[in-house]
Amino acid sequence: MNGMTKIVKTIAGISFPFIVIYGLYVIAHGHLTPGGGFQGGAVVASGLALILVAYGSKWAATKIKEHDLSLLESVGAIGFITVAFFGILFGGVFFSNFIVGTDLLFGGIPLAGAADINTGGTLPLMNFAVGLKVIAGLFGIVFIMALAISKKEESA
Amino acid sequence: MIANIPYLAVVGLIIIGLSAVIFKKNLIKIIIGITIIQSGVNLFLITLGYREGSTAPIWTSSPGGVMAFPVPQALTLTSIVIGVAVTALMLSLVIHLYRHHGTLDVRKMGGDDQ
Amino acid sequence: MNFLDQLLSHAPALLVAIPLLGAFLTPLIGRVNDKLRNIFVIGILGFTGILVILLAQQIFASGPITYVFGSLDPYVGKETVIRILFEIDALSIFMAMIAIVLSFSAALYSWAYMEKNTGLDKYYSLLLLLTVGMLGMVLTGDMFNFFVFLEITSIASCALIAFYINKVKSVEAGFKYIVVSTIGALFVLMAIALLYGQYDALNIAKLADSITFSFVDKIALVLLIAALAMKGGIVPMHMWLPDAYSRAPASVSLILIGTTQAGLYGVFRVLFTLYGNVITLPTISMGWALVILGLLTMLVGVIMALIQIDFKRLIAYGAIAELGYMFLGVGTCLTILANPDITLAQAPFAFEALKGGLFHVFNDALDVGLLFMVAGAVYYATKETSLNRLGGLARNMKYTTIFFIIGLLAISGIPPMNGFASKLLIYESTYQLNPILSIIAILSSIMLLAIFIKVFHAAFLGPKLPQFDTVKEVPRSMLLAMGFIAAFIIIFGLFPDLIVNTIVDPAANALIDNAGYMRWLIGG
Amino acid sequence: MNFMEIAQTGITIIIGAMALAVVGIVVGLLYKGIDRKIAAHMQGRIGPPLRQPFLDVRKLFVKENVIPENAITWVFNLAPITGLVATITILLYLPIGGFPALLDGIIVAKGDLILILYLLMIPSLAMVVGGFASGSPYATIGAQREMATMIAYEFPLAIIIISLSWRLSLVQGTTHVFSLSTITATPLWGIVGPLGFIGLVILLLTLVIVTPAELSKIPFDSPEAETEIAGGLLVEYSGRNLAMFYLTDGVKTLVMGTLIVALFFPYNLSPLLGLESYTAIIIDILFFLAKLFCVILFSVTLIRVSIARLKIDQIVYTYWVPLTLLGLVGLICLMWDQTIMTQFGMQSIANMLGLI
Repeated sequence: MNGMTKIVKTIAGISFPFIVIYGLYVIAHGHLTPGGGFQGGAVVASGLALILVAYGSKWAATKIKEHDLSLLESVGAIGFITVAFFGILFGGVFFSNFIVGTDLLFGGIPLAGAADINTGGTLPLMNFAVGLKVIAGLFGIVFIMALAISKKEESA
Repeated sequence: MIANIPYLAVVGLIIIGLSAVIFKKNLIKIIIGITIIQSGVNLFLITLGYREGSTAPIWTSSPGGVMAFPVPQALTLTSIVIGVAVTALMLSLVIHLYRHHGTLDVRKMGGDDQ
Repeated sequence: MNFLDQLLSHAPALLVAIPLLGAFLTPLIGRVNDKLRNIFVIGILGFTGILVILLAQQIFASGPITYVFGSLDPYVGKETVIRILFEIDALSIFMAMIAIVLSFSAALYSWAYMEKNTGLDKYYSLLLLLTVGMLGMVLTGDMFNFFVFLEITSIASCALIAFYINKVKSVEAGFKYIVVSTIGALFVLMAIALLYGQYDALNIAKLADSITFSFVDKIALVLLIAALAMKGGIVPMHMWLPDAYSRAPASVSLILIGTTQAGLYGVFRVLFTLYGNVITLPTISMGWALVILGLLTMLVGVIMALIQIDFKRLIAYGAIAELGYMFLGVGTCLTILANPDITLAQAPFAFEALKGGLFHVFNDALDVGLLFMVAGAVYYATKETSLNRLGGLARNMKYTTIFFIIGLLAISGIPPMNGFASKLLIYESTYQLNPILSIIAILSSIMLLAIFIKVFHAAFLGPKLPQFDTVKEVPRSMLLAMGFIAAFIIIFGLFPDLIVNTIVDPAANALIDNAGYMRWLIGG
Repeated sequence: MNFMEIAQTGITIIIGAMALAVVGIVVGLLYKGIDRKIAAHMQGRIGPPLRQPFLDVRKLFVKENVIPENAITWVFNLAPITGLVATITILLYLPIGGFPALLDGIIVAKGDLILILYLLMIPSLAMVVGGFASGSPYATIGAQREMATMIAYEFPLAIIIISLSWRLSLVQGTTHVFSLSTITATPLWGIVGPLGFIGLVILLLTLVIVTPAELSKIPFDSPEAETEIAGGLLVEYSGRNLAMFYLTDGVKTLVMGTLIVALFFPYNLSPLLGLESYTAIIIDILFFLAKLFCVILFSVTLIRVSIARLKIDQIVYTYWVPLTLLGLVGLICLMWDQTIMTQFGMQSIANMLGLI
């Protein structure tokens, strides 16, 4: 799949940072507002997909490799499950939210009426892990499908 | 009556989806049918958790008053995530089938195998 | 508290968490070395197996365990139960044993069987994910969680069925499977939503406590049973099963047996536990429905197996026929349980039937699993699955032939193999419900024998074929995996009483002991 | 059970098994001789002497054991010994001569009838596998026919066994209804009503007709069919292997006869005559041998002399349709006997029919 016209490329280039920032915002505020790792990750991945479509899969294939994405995905998943395992070590139960109520980052206890980012305990950490996994996973799916289609075009 | 409209929509969506799965011969349309059923079920879950005049279930920024049930929303989100994975998987299989047969029509995918 | 106690107290979570962690670590380790990755996967599954055995010991000794995720207390406030929890009774751990035995031997078998394929990192990841899904399905105590694990199983097994991505038939089988199982899973979700909407709970025990068998509950019951029986491959909904089993790699077919049985577990759990309190209300119709579905499954499986010429497809239909026995046994028990005029104590045969049905779940997994591995070995050695073109392999593949004979005797219920032990329990109890049931069961078992003798003749005996002159015995890891399962078969066959008393009896008791399952609700 | 007891039980089983094997082989061969003699007389011949089967076996054992080039050696040699061992194993579960079975209460406490049903298949199975393994087309055809016959006759056999046990389970106070010791202890003839009696006769008739097929005797011997496929299954077998099949056949005849006796005629003469100790044992054994003789005479010898061989499709038809129906009629008679007779009693039926 080749890239599209210059207009599309430019517009995609301009809007891409905004999409990514918005997606990262959704991930980071997952424990405060609607959204979270999956939703934010999907937003970021769609931004990446926009670039992919605009610049073409051939160009993208020079920039990124398939197994890098799967590595990233694995890292996200391992991060998620490691946080859950830390629950056993520090909180006594799998998935236990051991950070809430401590002085660590995100350790604050939420109060009604005031959105405080420094709350949520392990939830933001898990959101980051899931976000990473979803970004890599969803973009990976789109990327591989695009590669598959471009191979088809070549052979045809 | 007006409160029942979402449920009617659920039934409608599921029936549309099922009939697409059963009667359509195009693989992509079958997948679309499945996603329509999925939407129907998700809509059902969301509707279950809604209370009249309620706000989004975010404790820290609630203006007060009733909130919708958060659990069905969480369930719906999970089900959407699963739906994405399933759809992606089905589409990737369809890509392979298309590459082999050159068509998406199940009637034209003749079996040469025993 | 020493390390072992610590380990054991977290075992319910670890059973799912460790294979999950392993699944994500596998691609990373696969980058280092292929052999290391194989050892890692086998090690992970072996460790999980040890955990299952340790946990089983504890459960058989002291009753069901609940493990709450994220907190020590399942309650939020006084009434609400929204936390995810694992509720493990003897039946769950019984099914978990089956799942882990199958996955472990599949991993062992894959070492040599899949060696020449590419994309093995993904293969092993999916294998572990599938194990996670099966274990999660049987261990969970939460309906929605059950749905999630059901979907994990569907997705992983679909990807594994279509693993030979360049073979179009595999892809078609995978597509068929995913379409059918997704619609089934959506039915399950719909039923869960219906139940949740009425009782404001997702926990199985909590739901079972408050269920009233309203009209909506009936709809939910039908949706659940239809969807889960479909996952289990019961006859009117069995069309995906032969394709999936025969097109997947042999090691995957082995685990797929575990997935179908996790579906059957769902059926049993829904009927006996979720609707356990109202089991007398639907009169005897549900039990008879199971019995008739069982008979139908047996007959259709056997008759379709008769006309197959593809080795693995034939075994797949044989597996369908075997599924009927489980439904027959369990259905007989349900018929008596649901009959308000007879108590279980007055009809001891019902409990025997239940034990037979559950024991057969394990035996079927072993027998059909062994046969699939043999079919895989034949394919590995000859690159051929059509029975019309095979022949005379007993000369070159002695061990495989012996394993096939063991599997053949076991699946058709010939003493002294394990299939006989469980089928005997079924024959000797179902005849009291109606003599015809046992007669049909015996008949289809004998038909199975004839079918597999035919296969034995076609594949292993008969004249020497020139194209198979150079065929060699399969590598050691495959023989080891087959021997592992065959050892189980023979041990179960020689000491059936031991197995029934230590494993099956607690599982059957747990299935009908509804109050025991819900004990934690009232705090005890 | 301590170690000594286990050892004692073990030794009892081993010695008993060996003794039973010898007895089974001797009696089996003896009845083969009798069978041949009677058949010869019925055809107006003198026939071989009674010890002829023993001579045959002795001769076969000293002959060379030829293995065809096409055969799969290890399967080919394994089949005869498996068949013989399985047949002798059945003897351990059967009450021979009015005594309880050797393994009663030691290994399997219950359910041995279905075990016997399955064990009976193993000799046929061994023959089938041996036939397939010998690589000869005649043997292959014979093996296929044997498979078809086997499936065909198992259905009526299963009906008979399930019906008897089902009826027995309705009798008050019986447990382990599949156990042969229970069946011999409570003969059904005296328990059932008139309709049930008819049912039992029908079931007995069915079992008598199943027996020649189980033993592959004329008219159901198309798997062997000397005239068309030259001995079929056994065509490639010779020497020791053939002798073992020969012995298997003899023991199996004994097994089937004993099974019929145990299921339908489990009576002993000694309680009737008031005998005790050794005389009772001797009388019981003689009476058992006499019963066995009658059963074998009617179910094997008479049938095989008087009827010509059926074709394989006729055999399958015979068992699948008429005999299955006959068995089901017997079952229905037993069932109706239970419901009609207990609900209405003889009196009301006679009223219904207008006899009174």
